Amino acid sequence: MANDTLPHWLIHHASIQPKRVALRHKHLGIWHEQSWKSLRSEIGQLVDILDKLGFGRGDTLVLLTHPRREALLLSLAAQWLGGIAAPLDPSLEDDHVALLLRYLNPVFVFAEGQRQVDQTLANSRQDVNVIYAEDRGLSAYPQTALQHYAELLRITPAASRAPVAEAGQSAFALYRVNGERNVQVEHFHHDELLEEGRHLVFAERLSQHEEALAARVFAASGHLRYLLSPWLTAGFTLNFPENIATRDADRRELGPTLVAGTRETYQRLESLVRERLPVPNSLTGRLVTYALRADGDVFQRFLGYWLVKRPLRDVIGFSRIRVPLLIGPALPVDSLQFFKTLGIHIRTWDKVANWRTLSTTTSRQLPSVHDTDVEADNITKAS
Amino acid sequence: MLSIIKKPSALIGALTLGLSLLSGTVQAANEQYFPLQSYRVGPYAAGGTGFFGGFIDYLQYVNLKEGGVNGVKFTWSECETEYVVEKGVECYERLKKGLNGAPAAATNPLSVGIAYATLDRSATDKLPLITINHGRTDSTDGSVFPYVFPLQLNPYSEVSAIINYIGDKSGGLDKLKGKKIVTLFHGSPYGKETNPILELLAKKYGFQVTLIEVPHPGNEQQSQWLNIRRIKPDWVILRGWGVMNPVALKTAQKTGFPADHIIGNIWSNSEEDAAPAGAAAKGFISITTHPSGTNFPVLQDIDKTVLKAGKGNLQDSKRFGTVYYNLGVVNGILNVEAVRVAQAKFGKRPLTGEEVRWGFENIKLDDARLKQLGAYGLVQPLKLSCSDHEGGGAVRFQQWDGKQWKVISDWVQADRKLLRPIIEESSHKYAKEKGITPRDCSKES
Amino acid sequence: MIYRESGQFITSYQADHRIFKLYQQRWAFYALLGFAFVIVPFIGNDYWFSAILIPFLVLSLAGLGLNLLTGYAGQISLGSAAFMAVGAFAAYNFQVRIEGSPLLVGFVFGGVAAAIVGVIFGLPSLRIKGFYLLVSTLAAQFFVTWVLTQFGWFSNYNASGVISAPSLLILGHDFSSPAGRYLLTLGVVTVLAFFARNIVRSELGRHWMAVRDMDTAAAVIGIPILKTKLLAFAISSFLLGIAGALWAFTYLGTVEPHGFDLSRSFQILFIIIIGGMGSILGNFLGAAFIVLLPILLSNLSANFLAGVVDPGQLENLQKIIFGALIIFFLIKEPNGLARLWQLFRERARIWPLRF
Amino acid sequence: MEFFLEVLTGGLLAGLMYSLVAIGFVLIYKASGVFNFAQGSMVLFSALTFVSLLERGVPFWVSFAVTLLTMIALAWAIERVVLRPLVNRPPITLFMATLGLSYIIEGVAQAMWGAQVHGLELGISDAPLEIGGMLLSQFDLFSAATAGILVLFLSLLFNKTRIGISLRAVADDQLAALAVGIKLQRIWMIVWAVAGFVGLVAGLLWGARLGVQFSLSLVVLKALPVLIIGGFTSIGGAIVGGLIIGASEKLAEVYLGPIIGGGIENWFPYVLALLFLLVRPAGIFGERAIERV
Amino acid sequence: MGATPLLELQRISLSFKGVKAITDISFTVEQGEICALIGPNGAGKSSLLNVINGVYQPDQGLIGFNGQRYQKMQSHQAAVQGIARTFQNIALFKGMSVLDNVLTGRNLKVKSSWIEQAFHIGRALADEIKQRQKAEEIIDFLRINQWRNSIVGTLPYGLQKRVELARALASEPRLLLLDEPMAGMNREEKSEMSAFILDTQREFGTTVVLIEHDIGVVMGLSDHVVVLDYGKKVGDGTPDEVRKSPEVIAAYLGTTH
Repeated sequence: MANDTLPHWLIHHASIQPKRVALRHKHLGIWHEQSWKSLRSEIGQLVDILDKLGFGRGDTLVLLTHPRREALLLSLAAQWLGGIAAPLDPSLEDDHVALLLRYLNPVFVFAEGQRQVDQTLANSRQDVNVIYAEDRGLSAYPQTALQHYAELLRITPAASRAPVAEAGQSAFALYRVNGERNVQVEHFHHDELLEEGRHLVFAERLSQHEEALAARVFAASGHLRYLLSPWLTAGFTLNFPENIATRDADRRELGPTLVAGTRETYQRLESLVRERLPVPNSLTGRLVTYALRADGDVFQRFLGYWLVKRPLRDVIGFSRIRVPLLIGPALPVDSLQFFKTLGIHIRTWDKVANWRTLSTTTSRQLPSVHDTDVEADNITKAS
Repeated sequence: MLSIIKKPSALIGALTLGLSLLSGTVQAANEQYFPLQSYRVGPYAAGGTGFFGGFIDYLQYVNLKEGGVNGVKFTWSECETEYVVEKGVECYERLKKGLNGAPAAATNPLSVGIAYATLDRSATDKLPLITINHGRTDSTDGSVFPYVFPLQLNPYSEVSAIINYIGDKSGGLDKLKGKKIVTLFHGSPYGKETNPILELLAKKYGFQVTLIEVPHPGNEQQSQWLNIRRIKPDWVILRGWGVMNPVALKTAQKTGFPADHIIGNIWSNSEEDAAPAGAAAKGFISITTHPSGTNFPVLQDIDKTVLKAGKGNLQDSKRFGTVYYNLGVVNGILNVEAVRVAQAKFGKRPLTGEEVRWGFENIKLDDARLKQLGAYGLVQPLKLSCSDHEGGGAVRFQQWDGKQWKVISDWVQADRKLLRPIIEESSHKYAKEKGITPRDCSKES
Repeated sequence: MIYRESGQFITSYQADHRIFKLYQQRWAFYALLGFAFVIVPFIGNDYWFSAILIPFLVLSLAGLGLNLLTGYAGQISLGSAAFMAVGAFAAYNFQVRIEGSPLLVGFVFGGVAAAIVGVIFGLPSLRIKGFYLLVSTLAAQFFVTWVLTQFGWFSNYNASGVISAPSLLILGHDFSSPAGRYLLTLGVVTVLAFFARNIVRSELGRHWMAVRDMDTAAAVIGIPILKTKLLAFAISSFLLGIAGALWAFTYLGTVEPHGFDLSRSFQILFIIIIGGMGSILGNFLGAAFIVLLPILLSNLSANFLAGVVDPGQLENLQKIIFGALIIFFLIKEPNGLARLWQLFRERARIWPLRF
Repeated sequence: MEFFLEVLTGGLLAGLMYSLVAIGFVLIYKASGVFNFAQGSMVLFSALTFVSLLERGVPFWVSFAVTLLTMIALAWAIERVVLRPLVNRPPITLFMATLGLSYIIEGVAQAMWGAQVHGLELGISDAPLEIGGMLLSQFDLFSAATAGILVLFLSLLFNKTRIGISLRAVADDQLAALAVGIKLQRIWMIVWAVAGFVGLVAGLLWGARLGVQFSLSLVVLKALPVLIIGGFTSIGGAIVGGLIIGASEKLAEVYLGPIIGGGIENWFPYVLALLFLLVRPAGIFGERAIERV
Repeated sequence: MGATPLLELQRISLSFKGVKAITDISFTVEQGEICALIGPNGAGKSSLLNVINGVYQPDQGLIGFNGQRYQKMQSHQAAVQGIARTFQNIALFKGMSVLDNVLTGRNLKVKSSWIEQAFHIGRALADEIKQRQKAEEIIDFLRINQWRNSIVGTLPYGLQKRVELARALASEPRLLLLDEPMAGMNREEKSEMSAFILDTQREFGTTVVLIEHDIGVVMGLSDHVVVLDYGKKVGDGTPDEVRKSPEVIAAYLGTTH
């Protein structure tokens, strides 16, 4: 259908469930919530802002940022105007970022903080428009090119117009630098993404009551790539923890039902738990090993669940988990087994298209669209 | 709404402190129970061990000799209070319901603090509170205090008897005019109780009285006795308690005041009050409602049937016949007599507190009855009634000869006619404050 | 460990300010209150009310008062019994002298009077610190008991200087039955505990803790040391005053100044040492310990060792056990039972992990 | 006027009796910074042990020696069981520990020797002496003399002997003393033993005055104001403090008492100590701790 | 020199019972400037800081702050005027959590009275939320959100230094006095703390006077350096001027003069 685009789905949810919480992020000690309705009105303002800056159909908005709320909204605003969002991973080495920026020579850039702004100004044209989120240390910068996200919102009146995007258009362009230092690009069209999202929603029966938490190790691209479409199709709540250091505590507070993470996320969690479990030969240690044994009788299972498994799931924040997704390379078998004993059945992202993982750690040669290669195959086997 | 709470259903009420349920099986015993809020430790242990020793020995004696009263044996259990008010209240609440089915007859705390705290409860629980020789003076008026019995002597009679004694020692009450008397009292409600009466008697007989307070615990009295040296009184009335008494006698000797002109009140009259002062106590006079020593038939009988049989409660047998021990025996005699009188009216079975109360109010101990009990000379003739819960009001005087007390006077009666209006005025003020309607004693008896 | 925490998150600072952040804790607390206010009056008997529950509640309130002063504001005091005495006598005089005055107003009046006396004896705390402050509160202890026995006016010229409780009538309901007295005490203590908890978590509570931890630093950042210390004495004495009034009216019925002597002050100090300095829950644990242990021991002896050991020796044994426990607590867990409970809760929260 | 003199000297002599107890406090506070509230029960325990032995026919000096040994054993036990685990805890905790300790000692004393009142005769007749129209009690003079001898003995011990020097070193700075190699535990044990001895002497004198019984331990309340005025750390201060408190207490009771109602001996010393504190917040001889920011 | 200086010390001298700690020191600190006090140990740096915020009262000399003259500055007065400080050996409230410590730093900003807070009436709740909001911003600014609820006594040394800075910043001071903020820190912690101090000056425009021994840090961080030696001022100017001046070198290389 014509308007099978991300912005249209946003409008769809804003109309049928305006009051439900769309986004929640922890900041300054408490969880700030934003409903679909207010999300729609904020994006409406961003659309106006981009429009005033001259952003039009086919233009590209480069996003140099960690996963954050503002990046998500600006991407949707760009797509609203028929443009393309191009998230770059800020944790790449500086020269890669510089190379990509010079290659793209972008007119419109969203830079997260002072460091990203420096990288942008050093490698962009004179009349680049830069929007930044954290104003820390930027007060002394020349104010001409830079626009503060919050400041812009404050001075822009509410506005709303129909989205211009079409289903077949490219929503995201992911630029990468390969081994031989030349840049590849890969486009994702609205309908493809939504199709993939619908597939997941159908496969995992996701409802609007899910609480999704994306692991921080993801680059912004990973977030947008994997969670944006299911979020917009199912209409559940997307949560962002406060920062890297507090993610375990935040996860426990939130108790997500949907988690998308890479092999590293789950292995880090497993090692954290194993390291802190009681020493095996101690009294509590024997109780825990007894409880975690897989082959016990009914009584052992009952005791194991109530005394160890259930509290352990609560401590790592997985009490309410229903859809633990793994993206990218498979988990080793003993890790899978470890989580299985806790009743957490990790499932790999069931791929529609055989796109390789686009997380930071595995930059491989990028094939043209639709063909497969060895590495992709083992994903199918493992699931 | 709250009235229904007053009577929580008995079935649920049985859920008392788990431990107390374990106190033995419940059989319908034919026994009369005495709860004992005793204190054998702490600053006043001497008084406690003596009194409760005597009281228990007498109950034991009645059980062994006559098998109780008309077949109803006596049982008792002790609960340590260490002379502390909260512990006394806790013991009262725990023991008031009786022991293994035997109903409680009366409580004998022998402590001013505990008596005050359990006064109101005794009325609501209908359990007589016996404060022999102490307690609230206005509780003598039975119409306002039906359940309180300051047996034999209340504080006002005590002072008036002492004044009468001083009067006849100096050749007649009229000779008191111009004499100087000092009262050294313990800094507590017990100590202060008699001050108004002394001032009244001073106005009546024209002698000059000075009230000197000794702050608790009274282990340093130099300044008080220097004051006394300045006033140079003829007599000093010592209204003391505990460590204050020996220290008073020692300091008196230090400041050159003759011990034989110091008169101790009913709670400064035991061996433990005089002995620690050693030589300084020689000649010290004190009042008593019961002479010490053992040459009374009832005591010799107790010695034979109880002590020789090894059933005596005293740890230190030398204390047999001391002032506190004999007070315990006298208290036993009066409690048992009350039970006997009540049984005559209500039947020969374990009695409730209410019935024993009637018994106490109708005690009539004349010389003949005292001879029967073998307590002639040990207990003064007593006649209680609805309006008079004191009954006696007479005391004898004894002198410490360095080793023991020697009785040096016959019964000296207090001026009860003078004291009655004061007592009634105070008891009616209490009644108004608490909203109690006094009983009409004329109809009773 | 027992209940699940995840899924309950704070979305506003107001929510973060509540006592119990998890609904399970809130429900447990409401259940406890419900049990105490509704069920206990029906299942308890006289012995439980007047010998265990009422003294426990009154001593908890007294402990709470002293804890605000010593546990939170760091000013040591051995005069708590004197402030209780002032509260009791002031409440009594208010009842007797002003006909038909409501009982609760009498309690508040007692509290205010104690607060004023508390501030007077708190003034020296501005110049002297630490042990020397003991003297000022000890002076209060001896001076107040002396004044109350010396001048008859305070006890309405009662011959023996004793005050007896007026009839416990509130809005027509008679609270004089044991269950009624228990309910009255419980109501007053719950309200004041809530009031104290609010203060301790508010700005004033932080000022107290700042003065306790390092008063020179507190002065430098602008905390008014004078006002903070005097408020500590005032509010602490207010609570102690009301505790004194409850002690006289709902517990004993008649009380003499000698009943609020130095050993009472020591008893309240022990309550907050064993219960836990600087905690609200600690006072209730400490009071329960101080009230229940002696009764437990004497009941134990009455039932099992009746013949073997005479009550006197048992009393000594109890004194020794008491002293030993105090030293044990000071060595093992200086922050008392409340800290033990908190440690248990912290460890249970991350069970089965170790840290 | 001569009566005033008599009250004054009586007060001074009584003050010396208070100093006897206060010295026990000062010793322990100087060496270990512990405000030992159990000194009162140590006085009771030593007197009770002595008099119980005496009554069981043990000769005077033998029972004195045996009691001294028990006090040393008690000191060893206190140091081992209570002080060692509580080392470098805040003074408030140590103060509360001694509260617990006083309960234990009183409990043990009564459990062992019973709670009866014992008369104690030291062979000093208490008949008053007529000196210049004033009545002075022989007993008080004797106890004043003992106090004097005791102070002499202690100052000798402190200043001349080797133990004394290490005692003073520990008093100044425990860490420095440790660094120099002074065995801290041993010093504490000695100090508590000496305090036990002082407690015994005070116990005998006080016991003779008011009979050996439970309320002997309340004498500690008399010693507290003496310490406040004299400062916690000087024996001389304890003596001077005792004299001031004793004299002022008696004069106040005799002259001020009748005016405002008598029985003021309980609180008057504390109010006096309070006034002193407001002027010198660390007592006459005590040094004021300088607050390092 | 622009408008009147924020802080002006005129001929300050201070002595403890005859021992001269500071003799006749005068210098000015401009609004929004980072001024470093350097000099060998015992040069009187800490004492001068204590004079500025009223912990010690100078024997003579005047303290000019924000246009007003003070003969004897009291510490409470200094706090109200907007002078906050950290201490050489950390003066945090060990028994309280990090959040409580920072909230206590804001005590001069609290409007509602203790009665309102006790009964949750009137301005109490709005006030509490506003203070909490401000405190959280400072906690976020200094990146200590992870330790928000832990008790200060349990935190490592470097972190406690940061919490103390947070508490000082919480009172939104005009002048911030830092007594060796980077003592005992490793290289990485020092650069982090310097970044925080620079951010403080830039974000909040706070004037900073700090005592620091690490000359590298001082030169990189401060706009104005004052050198003290034996209680006397021996150097006053920009970092470069001071580096070259002979008296400073003499003081540092220890040549007697």
